Amino acid sequence: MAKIDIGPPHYKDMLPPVIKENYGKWRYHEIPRPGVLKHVSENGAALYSVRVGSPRLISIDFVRELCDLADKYCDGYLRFTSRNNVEFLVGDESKVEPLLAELEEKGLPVGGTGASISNIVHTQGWVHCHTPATDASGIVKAVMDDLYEYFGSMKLPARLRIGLACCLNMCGAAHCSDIAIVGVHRTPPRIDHEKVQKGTEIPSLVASCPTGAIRPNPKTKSVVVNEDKCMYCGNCYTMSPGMEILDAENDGCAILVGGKTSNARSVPSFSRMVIPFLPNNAPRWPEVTQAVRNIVEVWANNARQGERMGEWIERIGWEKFFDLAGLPFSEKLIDDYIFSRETFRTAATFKYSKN
Amino acid sequence: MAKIDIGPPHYKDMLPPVIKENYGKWRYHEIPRPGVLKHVSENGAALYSVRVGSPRLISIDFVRELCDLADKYCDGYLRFTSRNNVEFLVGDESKVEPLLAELEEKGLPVGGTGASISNIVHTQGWVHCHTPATDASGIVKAVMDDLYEYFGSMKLPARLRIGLACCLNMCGAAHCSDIAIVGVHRTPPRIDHEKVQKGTEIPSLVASCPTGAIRPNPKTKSVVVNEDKCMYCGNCYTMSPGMEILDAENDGCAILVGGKTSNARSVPSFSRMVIPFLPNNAPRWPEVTQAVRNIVEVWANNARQGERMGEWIERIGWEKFFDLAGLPFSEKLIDDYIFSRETFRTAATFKYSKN
Amino acid sequence: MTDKKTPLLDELEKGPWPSFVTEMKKAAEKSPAAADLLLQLEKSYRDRKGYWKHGGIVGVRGYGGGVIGRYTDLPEEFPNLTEFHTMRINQPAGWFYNTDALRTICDIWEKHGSGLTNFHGSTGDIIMLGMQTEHLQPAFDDFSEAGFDLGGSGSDLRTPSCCVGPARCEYACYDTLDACHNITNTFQDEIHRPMWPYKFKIKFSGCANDCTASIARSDCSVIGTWRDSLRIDQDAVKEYVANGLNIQERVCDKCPTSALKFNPETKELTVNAEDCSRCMHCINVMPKAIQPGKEKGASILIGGKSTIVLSAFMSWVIVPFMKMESENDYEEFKDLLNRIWDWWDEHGKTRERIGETIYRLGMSKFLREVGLPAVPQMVFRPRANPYVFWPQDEIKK
Amino acid sequence: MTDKKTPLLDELEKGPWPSFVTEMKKAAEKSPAAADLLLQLEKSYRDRKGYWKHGGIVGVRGYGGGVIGRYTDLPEEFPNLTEFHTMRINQPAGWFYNTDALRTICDIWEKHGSGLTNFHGSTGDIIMLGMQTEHLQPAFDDFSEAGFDLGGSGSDLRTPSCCVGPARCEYACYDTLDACHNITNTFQDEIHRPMWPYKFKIKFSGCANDCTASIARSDCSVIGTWRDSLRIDQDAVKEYVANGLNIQERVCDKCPTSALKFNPETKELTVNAEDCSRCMHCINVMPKAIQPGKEKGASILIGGKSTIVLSAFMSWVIVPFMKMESENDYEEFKDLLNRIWDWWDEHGKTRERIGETIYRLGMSKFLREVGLPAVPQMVFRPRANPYVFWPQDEIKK
Ligand code: SRM
Ligand code: SRM
Ligand code: SRM
Ligand code: SRM
Ligand code: SF4
Ligand code: SF4
Ligand code: SF4
Ligand code: SF4
Ligand code: SF4
Ligand code: SF4
Ligand code: SF4
Ligand code: SF4
Repeated sequence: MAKIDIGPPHYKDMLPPVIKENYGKWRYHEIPRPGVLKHVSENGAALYSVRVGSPRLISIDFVRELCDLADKYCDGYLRFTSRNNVEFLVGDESKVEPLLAELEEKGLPVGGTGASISNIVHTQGWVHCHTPATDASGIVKAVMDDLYEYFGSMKLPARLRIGLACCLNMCGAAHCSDIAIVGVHRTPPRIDHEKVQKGTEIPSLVASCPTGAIRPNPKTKSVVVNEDKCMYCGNCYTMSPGMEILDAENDGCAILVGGKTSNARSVPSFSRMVIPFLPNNAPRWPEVTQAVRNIVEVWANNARQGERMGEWIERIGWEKFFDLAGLPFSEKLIDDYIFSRETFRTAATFKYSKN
Repeated sequence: MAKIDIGPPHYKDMLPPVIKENYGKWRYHEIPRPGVLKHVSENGAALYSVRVGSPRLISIDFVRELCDLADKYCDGYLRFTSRNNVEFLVGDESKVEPLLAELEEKGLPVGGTGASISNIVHTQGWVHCHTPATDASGIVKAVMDDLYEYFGSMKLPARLRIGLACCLNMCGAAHCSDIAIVGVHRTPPRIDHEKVQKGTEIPSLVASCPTGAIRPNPKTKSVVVNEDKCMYCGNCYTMSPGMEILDAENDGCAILVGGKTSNARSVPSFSRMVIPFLPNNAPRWPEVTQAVRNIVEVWANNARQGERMGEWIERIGWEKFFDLAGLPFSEKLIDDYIFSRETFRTAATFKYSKN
Repeated sequence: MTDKKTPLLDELEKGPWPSFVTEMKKAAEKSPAAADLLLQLEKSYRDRKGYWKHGGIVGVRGYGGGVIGRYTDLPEEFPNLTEFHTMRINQPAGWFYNTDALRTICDIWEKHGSGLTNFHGSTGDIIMLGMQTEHLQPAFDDFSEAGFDLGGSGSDLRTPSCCVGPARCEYACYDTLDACHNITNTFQDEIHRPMWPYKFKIKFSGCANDCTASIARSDCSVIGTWRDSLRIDQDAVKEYVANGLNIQERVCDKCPTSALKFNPETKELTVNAEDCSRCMHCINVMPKAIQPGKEKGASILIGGKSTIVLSAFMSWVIVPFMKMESENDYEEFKDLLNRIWDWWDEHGKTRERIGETIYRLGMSKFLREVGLPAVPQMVFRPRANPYVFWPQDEIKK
Repeated sequence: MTDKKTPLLDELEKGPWPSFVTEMKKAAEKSPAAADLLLQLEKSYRDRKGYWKHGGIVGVRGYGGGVIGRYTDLPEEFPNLTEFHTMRINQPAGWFYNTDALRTICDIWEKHGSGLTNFHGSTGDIIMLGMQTEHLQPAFDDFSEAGFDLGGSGSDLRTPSCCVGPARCEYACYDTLDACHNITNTFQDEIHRPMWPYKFKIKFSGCANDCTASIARSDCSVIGTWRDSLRIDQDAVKEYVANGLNIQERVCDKCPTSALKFNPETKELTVNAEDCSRCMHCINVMPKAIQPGKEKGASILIGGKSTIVLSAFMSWVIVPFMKMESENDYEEFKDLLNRIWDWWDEHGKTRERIGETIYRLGMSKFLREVGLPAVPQMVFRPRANPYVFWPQDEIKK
C-alpha cells in the first residue's frame, strides 16, 4: 500500500541554485520592465523572475511546455504565484531576452507586476462545480482579453486585483478585491421533496439558512421555504441536493469594488457592491467586461499615483464614485444583513450627487 | 376643565428685544472672555451671552434668583442651553461687567464656552429613579469641583463634553461624549417571584432580555435566569419590578471616552470603554474624579490644538492611549455583543504597548 | 426638618461648583417632601443604593403621558415621599424664557410640588420633580392656565427640542425654533397619547455642529445644511491672516474633504463646493470670513437612540436635503414622519425603537415602503455582502 | 470527438489572453472525458447553467478528504463525465517546482485523469481535475510514490500555503516556506482526516503586504513583522532623492501613522519607531533605502473567511508578536493552534468557522479559555457598549 501522510515534497528540492544560495539574503528589487522582477542579493547576485499569465485551467501539455522553457532558461525550475501566474526564475541575465522572445512567440503574456492588473483569482464555474451562478474561466478570459493592455504595462495608479467567485461560497475569496465579480442567484430554491426526504438531515438543513427562511414540514417529511425571507445564498443547496437553486433565467453576476488585503498605508478592506446584477451573456459576458473596464478607467483617470481603488473611493466618497462611474444607485446596494449598521451614514456630512 | 393640547408657549414671547430685532441676522461671534459670547448682527447690533453653570437639580428659589438677575441686566430674559447651563442675554454692553461681578459675588461660575469643559449632561440617580446603578448629581458635583478650572478657562485642546447616565438606559445619552460616566450593575437580577407573578406579562419579560437569558418557568408561573448569559443590562427590571437588579455591593461606574456628536472635521462617534468599573464611593467618588482628571490631563498634554478627545485617540491609536493614560487593558474592554466584529483589529498594523 | 443630619451630603456643599445639595436644602426649608428627599438621599449615599419603588402609573385627565409615577420604598421612614411623581412640562423652543413665565412656573410649583426642578431634563422638558398624586390635576390646571402644557413620556412622541438657532447663531441654516414649535404643535396628540411601539424623539439642530446632539439623542435628527457653496469673504480671510491664524494648518489641513485651497501669496482661500461635505469646521474656525451657502435647508436622519437593547445607534441620513422655510416644507417633513410612524406602527415590536425596526427589517424594505428613493448619501459605503433581497417582480418567471 | 461543434466556446479562443478553451481542446485530443467536458460546457454556455450533480462522497484509503466527488447530471449525453472527480494534491511550499516533479505529475495525470488541471486551486493545492472513481486509488498510489500527498477537503485543516518569502523576497520577516512546510507536516492527521466543526485554513505571509491575502482567505493568518525599528540607509535615501522621488509626498504623507520625517535640507529620512505600525508602505516605495527591523517574527490573526453564512470576516490579531525562527517558536504556534482547535471543537456548531464561533461566544470567553492575554492590539478600538460579562468570582458576594 502507498505511503500516507508523507506531506508535500520538500520545497528545498524545488529551488533553483541561485535561490538556494541567496535564500533569505535578498536585499532589494527592481522591475526593469513590466513582468520582469530583478531581485538583488546581499552578495550582489541577481535573479530575474519573468511572470507569465496563465488561464489556470490548463492541460498537461501546457505544463510540459512550461517545463521545456524552464529547462531551457532556468536550470529546470519555475514557480507559480499566489494569483496563478507562472514565474520563470532566471539566474543568468543573458537568458532573459531570449526567454521573453520565445514567450512572445508562443503567445504567452508577460506582465502582472507593479501597477498592473494581474491574473484574476477565480474558481470552477460550469466546468466543475455544482452550485455556480455563473461560469468562471469564461468571464476571466473575456475580462483579461479586454484589459490585456493593463497586464503587460504598469500605467495604472496602483496594482489592481480582480477576483471572481461563481457563487456566494466565494471560493475565489473575492470579497477583498479591488474588483470582485460574484455569481449570484436571484430566486429562492425550488424544493425537490423526494431528494430532501432521501439524504438530508432536516434539522441541519433548517439550521443552514442564515435568514431562518426554512421550516421543517413534518407532514411531507421535507421543508417549506418562506420565499420573502430568502436571499438566495444557496447555503441550503450546499446542504441538500433537494434545494435546487440554479436558475438559468435569473442567475448572473454582481460587481463589488474597493477591497484590498495588503496593510500598506490603509488597513485591509472589503469589496462593496456597486452593481447588483449583470446577466450571464455567454460566451463573452459583454455587460460584465464593459462594467469592469468602465470602473478601471474611471479609477485610472481620477486616482492619484499609488492609490488603490478603495483608497481612492474612500477619499472622494462613495457617493462621488457613483457619479463619476455613472452607475445608478438603488436600495439593493444598501446593506440589510447583520452588520448593516456600520454602513449607514451616521453623520450629516456627505457630497451631493449630480443625478 | 383646563385646556389640553395647547403646546408650549410661543418662543417669540420669550425672546429679548435685541434678539427679536436681529433674529436670523447674526453675522459672526467672538468669545471676549471665557463664558461670554459676543454675537454681532448684520446691522451691527451686539448681544452678549453670559453662560453660567447650574447644578440642574435646583430649587425654585434658585430660579427666582436667576430671574432677578435677568430683570436687572437682561430686560427680563434668559435662556438655558442644551447642556443645562443658564445664559443671560445682555443687549447692553455696559451691563456685562456688573453682571459678571454680581455672578462672582453669588458664587455662580461663568464659563463653558470654547475649549472648555461645559456642564455635565446627567440624569436622576438616587434622587428620583428606580433603576440607578449610581447617583448622578453627586458625581457631577464632585467631578465639576475637581475640573472647575477647565470650566472657567479655555485652555484645553478643544471642547470637552462629559455625560453621565446612572444606568444603561442612558438617559444622559452619554454614549457619544468625550467622557462618559455610566452606572453599571454587575450581578444578575434576583427574582422576586411574587412580584413577577403579580403584574408582569411573562412573554414580554422574556422578550426583553437581549441575550435570551430569561426563560419562562410555567411551574412557578415566573421565570428563571441563566446567569451565565446575563450581562446585567437591567432591561428586565425596567419590564418587571420582580427582577431586582440593584446591588449596593457591586454597582458602580464604567468610564467610556472618545465620543462626539458634532460633524466638524470627523464624523460623530461613540464613546468607548476604557475602565470597566469603579466603585460608588459616595459622597465624592474619588476613584471616578481621579480617573476623569487623569484622562483629561493626558489628553490636554498630548493632543494638538483643536483635536477632540476621540480625534486625538484615533490619530495615535487606542493601544497608545492605554499606554499614555496608564490604564490597564483587559478582555472586558473587548466588545462581545452584536456589532463586535467591526471593533476587531482586522489588520496586521498596530503599535506595540510598553506594558 | 432640616436639622436632621446629612453628613455625607454636606460634603457635597463644599467645592466651587454650585451644589445641588444646597438647592435641596433650600427646597427643604419650605417643603416637607423635599426635606424627606434629602434624608432618603443621605441614606442612599450611606447604603450606596436607590430607594425608589419600581414604576407606577399616574396621570392627568385627557393625557396618556407626561407624568412619571414615583413612590418611595420606605414610606414609613419617609412618609412625605409616599408619592413623589415628576411632571414633564414642555419647554418653549430654544429654552428661552421671560422672567414672568419662569416666576409663574415657580409659583405653581411652590403651591403644588416639592419646589425642586430640573432646568431641564435630558430630553428637553422642564422637570417638576416630586409631587403627590392629588396635586397632579390641580397643578396641570394651573400650568395650562399659565400657557404651559405637558411633555411626552411613554411610547409617544417625546418633547422635541432645538438649538438656539437663528435666535442667536449665525450658522443656523433653517429656523430651528419655528420648526420645532410648529411641529410640536401639529403633533400634540402624538406627544400626549402614547400609541406607538416605543418612544420617538425629534431634535432640531441648525447646522452640522449639532448643538442638540441630535444624532445621538433622537430618533429623528433634523440638521441644517446647504445645497450651494459656502461663502468666503476674502477681506476677512486676510484679516485672520494678519491676526496670525495659520489657515493652511488649522483650516485647510483639517478639512475632511480637502475642499479648501489657501494661496499664501494672494492670501485667498477658495473652496471646491462640490467636494465640501458641509462639516462646519472651516466656518467654526473663521466665522467672520466663511458663511454657509444661500440655498439652505436640512438633512433628515433617522434612528438615533442609546444603549438598550441592540446597542446605541446614531441616526443616519434618509433625506440628504429638504427645504425648511415655508409651511409647505414643514408639511413635507410632517408627511414623511407620518409615513414613518405608520410603517413603524405596523412593523415594530413592543419596545423597539424605529432604528431597531429598520435594522431588523432592512433599509431596503423601509425605503420602499415609506416611499423614499435610495441614494448613496444614506450610507458611508454600500453593502459588503451580496445578500440582496431581489424584488421578485423584477425577475424573469 | 473534437470535431463536434463548440461555437460558443470557440469564441473564447479569440483574443490575446491565453485560452482555457484551447487547453481543454488540447486535453480533449487525448482524453474522452475532457472531450465530453468541452461539450457539456458548450451546453452550459448555451443554456446558461451548470450540469453537475450535487456532491458525492468518494476518497482513497486512509484519508477522509482530498477528493471532491463530481458526477454529471447528463450521463447519457456525456457518458465520460459519469464520474469526474477532482483530487487535491498538496503543493510544495511557495509553489516552487523542478521540472522533473512537474513532468511526473503530468505523466501520472495522463495515465489516470482528464489531463486537465489547475495550477493552482484557490486554497493552494494542485487540482487534478476530472477522474473516474476506479482511478482514485491507483492515481493516489502513483502520486504518493512520486513524493506527493493529498491536500485537505471537508471539515479539516486545509492545505496551508505561503508567500515566496525569503526564497525571493527581501521583505520576509520569517521563513514562510519553512514554517509552512514544518506545520503542514506536523498536522498531516488534521489535514487528512476531517474531524472539526468545519474547515480551517492557514496562510503564511512574510510581511504586512500579505501576498497570500491571508487576512481575507484564511482562518489563521501568520503575517511577518518586527519588534524594533525599521532600518534606513541614508545614502540610498539620497539616491532616491537624486532620482527624483518626492519623498515627502509619496512616502511621508502616506505613512498611516505619520512616523516618518524627511528633512529636505539634509535629505535625511527618520522614523519614530514607536509610532510605526509596520504597514510596509515606505519600504515598498523605497526598498533600496528602507528595510524591516532586525527583531523579526510574526503577528497571528484569527477568523478570516468568506461570505457564507454570517458575512465575510477578515482575520484579526490575537498575538501581536511571536518569534518564528526556531523549532521552539513553531511549537509555541502549534500549541496555540491545538488550544484553539480544542476550544472550537468543544464549542463550535456544525459548519461554523472559528471566526463565527468566537463572534457568537465572544472574544473574552475565547481569550480566557484559550489562555491568551487580552491586549489592545487585538482591537481597532474598545467596546462602545457597557455590556461586560463580569466574571462572578470578581464580584463581592
Ligand atoms: C509573487 C507574489 C507572492 C507569491 O508568493 O506568489 C508577490 C510578490 C511580490 N509582491 Fe505581492 N505578490 C503576490 C501577491 C500579492 C497579493 C495577493 C493577491 O494579489 O491576491 C497582494 C495583496 C493584494 C491586495 O492588497 O489586495 C500583494 C500585495 C503586495 C504589495 C502591497 C501593495 C499595496 O500597496 O497595496 C506589495 C508592495 C508593492 O508592490 O509596493 C507587494 C510586493 C511584492 C514584491 C515586490 C515583493 C518583493 O520584494 O519581492 C513582489 C513583486 C511584486 C510585483 O508583482 O510587482 N505585494 N501581493 C504574488 C504575485 C501574484 C501575482 O501573480 O500577481
Ligand atoms: C448654547 C448651545 C446651543 C443651545 O441651543 O443651547 C451652543 C452654542 C454654540 N455652539 Fe455648540 N452649543 C451647544 C451645545 C453643543 C453640543 C451639544 C452638547 O455639548 O451636548 C455640541 C456637540 C458636542 C459634541 O460634538 O460632542 C456642540 C458642538 C459645537 C461645535 C463643534 C465643536 C467641534 O469642533 O467638535 C461648534 C463649533 C465650534 O465651537 O468651533 C459649536 C459652536 C457653537 C457656537 C459658537 C455657535 C454660534 O456661533 O453661536 C455657540 C457658542 C459655543 C460655545 O459655547 O463656545 N458647537 N455644541 C449649546 C451650549 C451647551 C453648553 O451649555 O455648553
Ligand atoms: C428625566 C430623564 C432623565 C433626566 O434626569 O433628565 C429620564 C428619566 C427616566 N428615563 Fe430616560 N429620561 C430622560 C431622557 C432620556 C434620554 C436622553 C434624551 O432624550 O436625549 C435617553 C437616551 C436617548 C434615547 O431615547 O435613547 C433616555 C433613555 C431611556 C430609556 C432607554 C430607551 C431605549 O430605547 O434605550 C428608558 C427605559 C424605558 O423607556 O423603559 C428610560 C426611562 C426612564 C425612566 C422613565 C425610568 C424607567 O425605567 O421607567 C426615568 C424616570 C426617572 C425619574 O423617576 O425621574 N429612559 N431617557 C430624562 C427625560 C427628561 C425630559 O423629558 O426632558
Ligand atoms: C477548488 C476550489 C475553487 C478553485 O477553483 O480553486 C474550491 C471548490 C469548491 N469549494 Fe471552495 N474551493 C476552493 C477554495 C475556496 C476558498 C478560497 C481559499 O481557500 O482561499 C474559499 C473562501 C475562503 C474561505 O474558506 O472562506 C472557499 C469557500 C467555500 C465554501 C464556503 C465556506 C464558508 O465558510 O463560507 C464552500 C461551501 C462548503 O464548504 O460547504 C466551498 C465548497 C466548495 C466545493 C467543494 C463545492 C461544495 O459546495 O461542496 C467546490 C468544489 C468545486 C469542484 O467541484 O471542483 N468553498 N473555497 C478551491 C480549492 C482548491 C484548493 O484546494 O486549492
Ligand atoms: S464559488 Fe461556488 S460555484 Fe464556484 S467553485 Fe466555489 S462552491 Fe463552486
Ligand atoms: S437560499 Fe439561502 S436564504 Fe434562501 S432558503 Fe436557502 S439557505 Fe435560506
Ligand atoms: S439612566 Fe437609568 S437610572 Fe438614570 S434616570 Fe435614566 S432610567 Fe433612571
Ligand atoms: S439584566 Fe439584562 S441580560 Fe440580565 S437577565 Fe435581565 S434583561 Fe437579561
Ligand atoms: S447647531 Fe449650528 S445653528 Fe444650532 S446653535 Fe449650534 S452652531 Fe448654531
Ligand atoms: S465645511 Fe468642512 S468640508 Fe466644507 S470646506 Fe469647510 S472644512 Fe471642508
Ligand atoms: S508577503 Fe511580504 S515577504 Fe511575502 S512575498 Fe509579499 S512582500 Fe514578500
Ligand atoms: S512601515 Fe508604514 S507605518 Fe511604518 S514608517 Fe513606514 S509607512 Fe509609516
